[in-house]
Amino acid sequence: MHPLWTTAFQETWDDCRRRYVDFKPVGERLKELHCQARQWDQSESLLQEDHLKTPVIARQFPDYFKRVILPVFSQNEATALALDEFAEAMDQWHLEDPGVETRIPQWLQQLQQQAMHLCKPIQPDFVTLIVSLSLAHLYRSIPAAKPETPAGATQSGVCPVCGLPPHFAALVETEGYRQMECWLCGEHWPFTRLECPYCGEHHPEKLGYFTVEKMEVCRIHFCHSCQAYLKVFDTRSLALKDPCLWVMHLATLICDDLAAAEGYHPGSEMEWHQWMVME
Amino acid sequence: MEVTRRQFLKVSGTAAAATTLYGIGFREVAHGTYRRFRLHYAHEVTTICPFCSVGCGIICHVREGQVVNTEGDPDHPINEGALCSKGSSLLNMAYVYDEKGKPVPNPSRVTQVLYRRPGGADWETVDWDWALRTIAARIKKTRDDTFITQNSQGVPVNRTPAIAWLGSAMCNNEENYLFHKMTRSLGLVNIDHCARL
Amino acid sequence: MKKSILIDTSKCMACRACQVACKQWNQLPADETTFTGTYENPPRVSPVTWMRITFQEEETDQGVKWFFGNQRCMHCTEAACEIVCPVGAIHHTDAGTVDIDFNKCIGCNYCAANCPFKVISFDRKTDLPTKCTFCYDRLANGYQPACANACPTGAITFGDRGDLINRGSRKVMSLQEQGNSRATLYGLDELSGTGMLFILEDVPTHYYLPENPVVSLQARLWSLLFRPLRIFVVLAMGLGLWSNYQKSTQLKRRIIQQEHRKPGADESAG
Amino acid sequence: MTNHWIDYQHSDVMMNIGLNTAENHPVSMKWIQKAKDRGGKLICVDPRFTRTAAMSDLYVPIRPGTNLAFLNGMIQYALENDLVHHEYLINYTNAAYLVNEAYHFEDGMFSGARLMDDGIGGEKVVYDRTTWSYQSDEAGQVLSDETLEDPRCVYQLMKQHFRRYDLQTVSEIIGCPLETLQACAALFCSTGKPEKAGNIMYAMGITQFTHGAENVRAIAILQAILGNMGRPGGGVNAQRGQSNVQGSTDMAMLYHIIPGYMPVPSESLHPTLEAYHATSPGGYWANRPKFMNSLLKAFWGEHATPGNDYAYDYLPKIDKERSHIATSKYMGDGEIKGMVCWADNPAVGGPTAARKRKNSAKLDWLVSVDIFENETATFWKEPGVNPEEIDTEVFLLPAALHMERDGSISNSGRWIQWRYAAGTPPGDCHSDLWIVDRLFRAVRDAYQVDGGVFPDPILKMNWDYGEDASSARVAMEINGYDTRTGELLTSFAQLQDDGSTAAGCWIYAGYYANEEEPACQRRIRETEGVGNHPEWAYAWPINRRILYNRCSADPAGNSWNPDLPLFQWNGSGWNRYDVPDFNAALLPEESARNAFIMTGEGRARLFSNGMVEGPFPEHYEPWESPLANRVSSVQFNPCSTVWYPDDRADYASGAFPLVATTYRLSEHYQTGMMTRNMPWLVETMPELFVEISPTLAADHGLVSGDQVVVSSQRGEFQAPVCVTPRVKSFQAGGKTIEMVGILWHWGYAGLSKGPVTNDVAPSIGDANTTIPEYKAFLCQIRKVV
Repeated sequence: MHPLWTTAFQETWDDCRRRYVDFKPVGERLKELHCQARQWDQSESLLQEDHLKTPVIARQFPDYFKRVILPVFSQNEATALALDEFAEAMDQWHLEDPGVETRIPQWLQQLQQQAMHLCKPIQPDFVTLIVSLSLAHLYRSIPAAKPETPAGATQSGVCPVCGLPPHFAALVETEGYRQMECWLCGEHWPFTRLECPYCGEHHPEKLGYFTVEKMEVCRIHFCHSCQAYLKVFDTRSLALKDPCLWVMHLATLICDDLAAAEGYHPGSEMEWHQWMVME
Repeated sequence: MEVTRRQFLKVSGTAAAATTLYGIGFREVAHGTYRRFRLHYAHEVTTICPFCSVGCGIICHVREGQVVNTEGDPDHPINEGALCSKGSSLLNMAYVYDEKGKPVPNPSRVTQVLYRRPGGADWETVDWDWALRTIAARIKKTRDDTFITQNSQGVPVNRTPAIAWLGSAMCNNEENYLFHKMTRSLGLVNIDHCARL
Repeated sequence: MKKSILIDTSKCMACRACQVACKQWNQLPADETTFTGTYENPPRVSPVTWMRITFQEEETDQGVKWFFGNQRCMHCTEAACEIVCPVGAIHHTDAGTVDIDFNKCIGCNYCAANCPFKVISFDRKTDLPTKCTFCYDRLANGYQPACANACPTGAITFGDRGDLINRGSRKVMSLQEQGNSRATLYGLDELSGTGMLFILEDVPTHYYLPENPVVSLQARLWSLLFRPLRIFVVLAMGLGLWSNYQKSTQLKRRIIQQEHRKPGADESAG
Repeated sequence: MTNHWIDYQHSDVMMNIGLNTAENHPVSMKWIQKAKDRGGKLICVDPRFTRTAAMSDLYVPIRPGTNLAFLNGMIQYALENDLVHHEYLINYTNAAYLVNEAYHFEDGMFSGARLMDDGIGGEKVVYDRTTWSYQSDEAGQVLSDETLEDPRCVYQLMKQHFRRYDLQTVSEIIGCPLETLQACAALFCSTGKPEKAGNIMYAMGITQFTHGAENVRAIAILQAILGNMGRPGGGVNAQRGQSNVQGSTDMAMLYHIIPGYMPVPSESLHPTLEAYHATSPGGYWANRPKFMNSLLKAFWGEHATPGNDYAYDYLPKIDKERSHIATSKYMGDGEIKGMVCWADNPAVGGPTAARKRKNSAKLDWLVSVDIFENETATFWKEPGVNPEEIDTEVFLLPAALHMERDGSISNSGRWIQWRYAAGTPPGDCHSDLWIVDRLFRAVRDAYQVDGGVFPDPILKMNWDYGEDASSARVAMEINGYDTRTGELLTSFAQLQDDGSTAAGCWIYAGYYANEEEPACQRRIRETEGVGNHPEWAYAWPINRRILYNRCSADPAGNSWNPDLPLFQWNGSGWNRYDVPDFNAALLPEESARNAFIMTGEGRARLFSNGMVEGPFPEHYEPWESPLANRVSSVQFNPCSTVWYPDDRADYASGAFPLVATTYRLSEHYQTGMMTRNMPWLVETMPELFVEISPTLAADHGLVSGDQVVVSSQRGEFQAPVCVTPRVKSFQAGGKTIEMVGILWHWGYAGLSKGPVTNDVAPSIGDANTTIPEYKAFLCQIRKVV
């Protein structure tokens, strides 16, 4: 396993624990980690696409984690033990158990030792998925971790709390306001509909979106002047109480893939498409 | 975009789906490779409602040169996404729904240049060039026949009282400005429109 | 969990966007209507009009009052149509809405006759009862009903019954504080709770709603009498009608059955 | 509108007079509801109980045609009970000015009345307005008495003039119970207090009378004495009916003006350019020469030189009144040979529409540009008309939908907003811009090839907008540019009269000031402020959202309403939320002296010589009225031109005892051309109907749904009747007067057909603007048995 994996991850984790208040370095750090992960050799992906068949319900991400990620790691019972521990820790997050904060780092330590013995190399993007999912979940479940949104930060193209460009947004209420959601800290902030959040382009002929047939809920908004795309979910007509955009993003990873095929790069630079099977 | 009922009935029934992901067509997608999916490109354009003069913002979704959906513009400070019944039925001016629920262009719209011969009982369709040339000839003939360059006191007046012009509150500012430039260049004085009607 | 629609008549300005949206979603053609003396059109609920806005003008001591009502199937818990249906074709779905199973229906029209709100209309062409389905096909796929989606002033809202009851009673309390003693939350306890909840500013009759709707006595008697004999009755009637079934309504029923009955087992368009 | 839609949220009391907001401007109810949520009150003044009345806090019934008596009653109530805003009155209005000794008023007529020939064989009063002026000392300084005691000061003259409009008399004229009138007066005049803001919204129910312009004058006076002008939540707000009627009026599609509200050159008043400049009024209008020369430069480019008076003679000079009623009369007399009609439907919308359709038959040719086949273009297909007898040549050109073309439109709040083209129009349809561009180029080519009479204005016209006309290039010409460098102007202050600048419409300067980021395409909502959204689109003039906004603060610079400060002097400058309507560099006391920059005096004119009927609003009955005028012996507005004298019904003959008024529905739009072709809207309102009261229905033995024939002196039509308690009879002038409500959306073309009801409307117009009197005339109904 690449030695860089352990030190980079450990620093990020300590960074985040020590300085909850100022998130920006954590975001940068994570992106760095993510880029480094991409340079590894990319052999056959661990995650077959039928893993995505089992549906995931909002607020039941831990359950998804156990049924999808767990089997992937369970070829080696040593990692299975670490992942069970993590899965159990995830469950407690929902019980808001005060002690959870200490238990997760222990899991990470164990995963790092176990990672050494994994027989198959992990796909780099899959690492990104694991890291961002676990951090995002951590930030969202511990309210103290996230400072309030600075006032007046309404029309910013990046998350007002952690400074990361968003990856997905939702159209909310019956009027259809566009509400960005930060993939890392789950912060919501409003953004006008006809403007590219990444480069500020607002001429209509430069903007557009495409949808995949039978999946019209997810629109891929692209901008010709910066070739970036943003995933927008039209959750207005769904009768869901408060849809978890993370889960919808997982369910529509095919769109990220198609956007990459159409030549657009994600504005949030979180590359998702490599680990999908591509014939 | 809201899918029509026809697409629903073809693929789904009434049993309650166990989980939400069914709702967004997840399963079938996972099977196939991505090449079989048909992408529908569209872009959003803002316009202002053509009915009353509150000036509500509307977002039109345009796919392949055709407006496929209109909705209130949530970012517009006056209507903040809301529309009245006329505003929300704007799409019906362009498309009406036949009984199978498929949008068809509104049949009562005039889409050809129509001409009625003096004493004729019905319209004939003509082409643009002929129509424009003939109307220009009519304007020129009427203007030249009735043009007054000076009035009795010798003041240059340069007008023709024989052509009336009704501009419009349904046209844009730039169009109304060109109407005005054209009427004054021809020397017309009988100018009015539905603000006074 | 039980779903409901809350209709706040104090916010309704009778622009009829809901009436148009209902027709657009259910692909119902326009009624041939003529002027009947009031702004109300079409004049009654019919096989092609499943819900409509009612206009009621009242001369009161503080001057003229104009009440805008909303007439549609109430999806009652104690549904007279369900009780009185001889073949049990009408049933409650898991979301709490009242649904008609066109397979079992023999077209006897007892439900239309006994509905206390007179909102089930019999379709001569297909010999089947038609009524508002609470957009059950949209609900099953996670969508809210078409009328709630279209209402510009937020007078029609959809959601879980509990939330709507709280919101409704809070609004009724505020109306009563403003001196309107007749404001009520209709549908809370009528027929032990109906799917449609109304915030009314005056007596229900001004909104074409009966004072206290109840399942009529003979309807109860009829179902008591015939329930034990049901198997026999069904068999007899079924046999007698079976030949008729083949002849005239075979094709029609299959189409309707495909639209209303087939479970959504696999994917559906988002 | 002096304010705008979002500003309604700050109003404490809103008077909705001559207007049906809930049905015709539904989304504006959102902002009225916000004001009501803050404790604001809505008064609805209307002959009928409409959906707006259902949502209002106080409903005041009023007999059609008596709005002026009601408004004068409000002014009288404010003056008698001293509810006026004194500091505002003395500093920002001409209440303290002393009026010319020769001015006097008795029995309905002002001083300087002269009976003159009205150019069509009749007579009307044309006032000599010299006596409507102020007393001034030899140095030309206007005399004034700040204590408002001097009997010749405007304030005392107003008290004397409006004394006859006490609420008891007014309640007998307008047929409304006295208590309701007193409640309305007390409620609205409570906005005279400095921190309160009152808002008056009106529409065609105020303007469509022979004294329509005086109605608006009375509203302006009431708002001025209560101190409601120029501040958030106040103002005189006309809710206009069509999406770009404000823009088409700014671009002067009217016979008497040219773009920017400058008068059209008249052969008698402005023979030469100097004479035109000499008649520029005072105040900011003194810059009119700059605006006029820039317009001529925009029209004729380099051919407009100081040498030839900037091609002033290329502009036609007007001889007499050529409004819509006049034009249809001249068409009947055979003077007019051809008509070009853009998206207009006078055959259904015009007054006495039947005569209009007959006159159309006298045309040689008619061009109509529309989305649907409208009644004006198919007057020869009307039932009961023999097409062979009509030898008018008709061209119907297919236009694109509003959303299929780009360009800017202005809403009531003077916001100029850009529309982007959505999709391509089907078949041969084109945008009106494309059509008028190609039409002009065809006429220019015809003159280039065959010459003709005086072709110079056409051949020398500055008209080059590319192969397919681009609205952006037209917009830049309207916006104005420096003729030497071609650089776009950002404000009309940069306009010069030496030909160095060109601007199509001076009030629009700055709306398209730069090509990539034009101001009218901006979409930035404000994060804090009073709801003016200064960076959303562009409001003419120079993005000022509330006009006369110097009056939102007292002369010392403190905002009248401390917790809603539009302008607040902070010792060295202004804390502001809007573009100032005054010179912000001056100290507050100096800029307070010129709060109304467009008038010569710099003050609001309570006493004004601008109107043809008189310096103060005086109530006259409509042209056809059931009652004699209660306040004076002058029955009907003496200054209005009577086009068709024998069209007038005489009430005494008893043939037409009922008062009729026309209005609209929320499900249909104007002449119904657009909405009568949509099946679901037709289903909600399938047929025309007329509304009458239960008492009138009882007299004629009518039940809702019966067919009746509604007839007037000019024509008749048949329709079902709707008997409703929302329409009531009026107890006025000792009589019981019944009313008939008439809709006018139907015609013989389109999916849902019906009779044209404007056949019964009179062809008589307002004295200042000749807008037809649709809202009050006499008619009769009879049951079809």
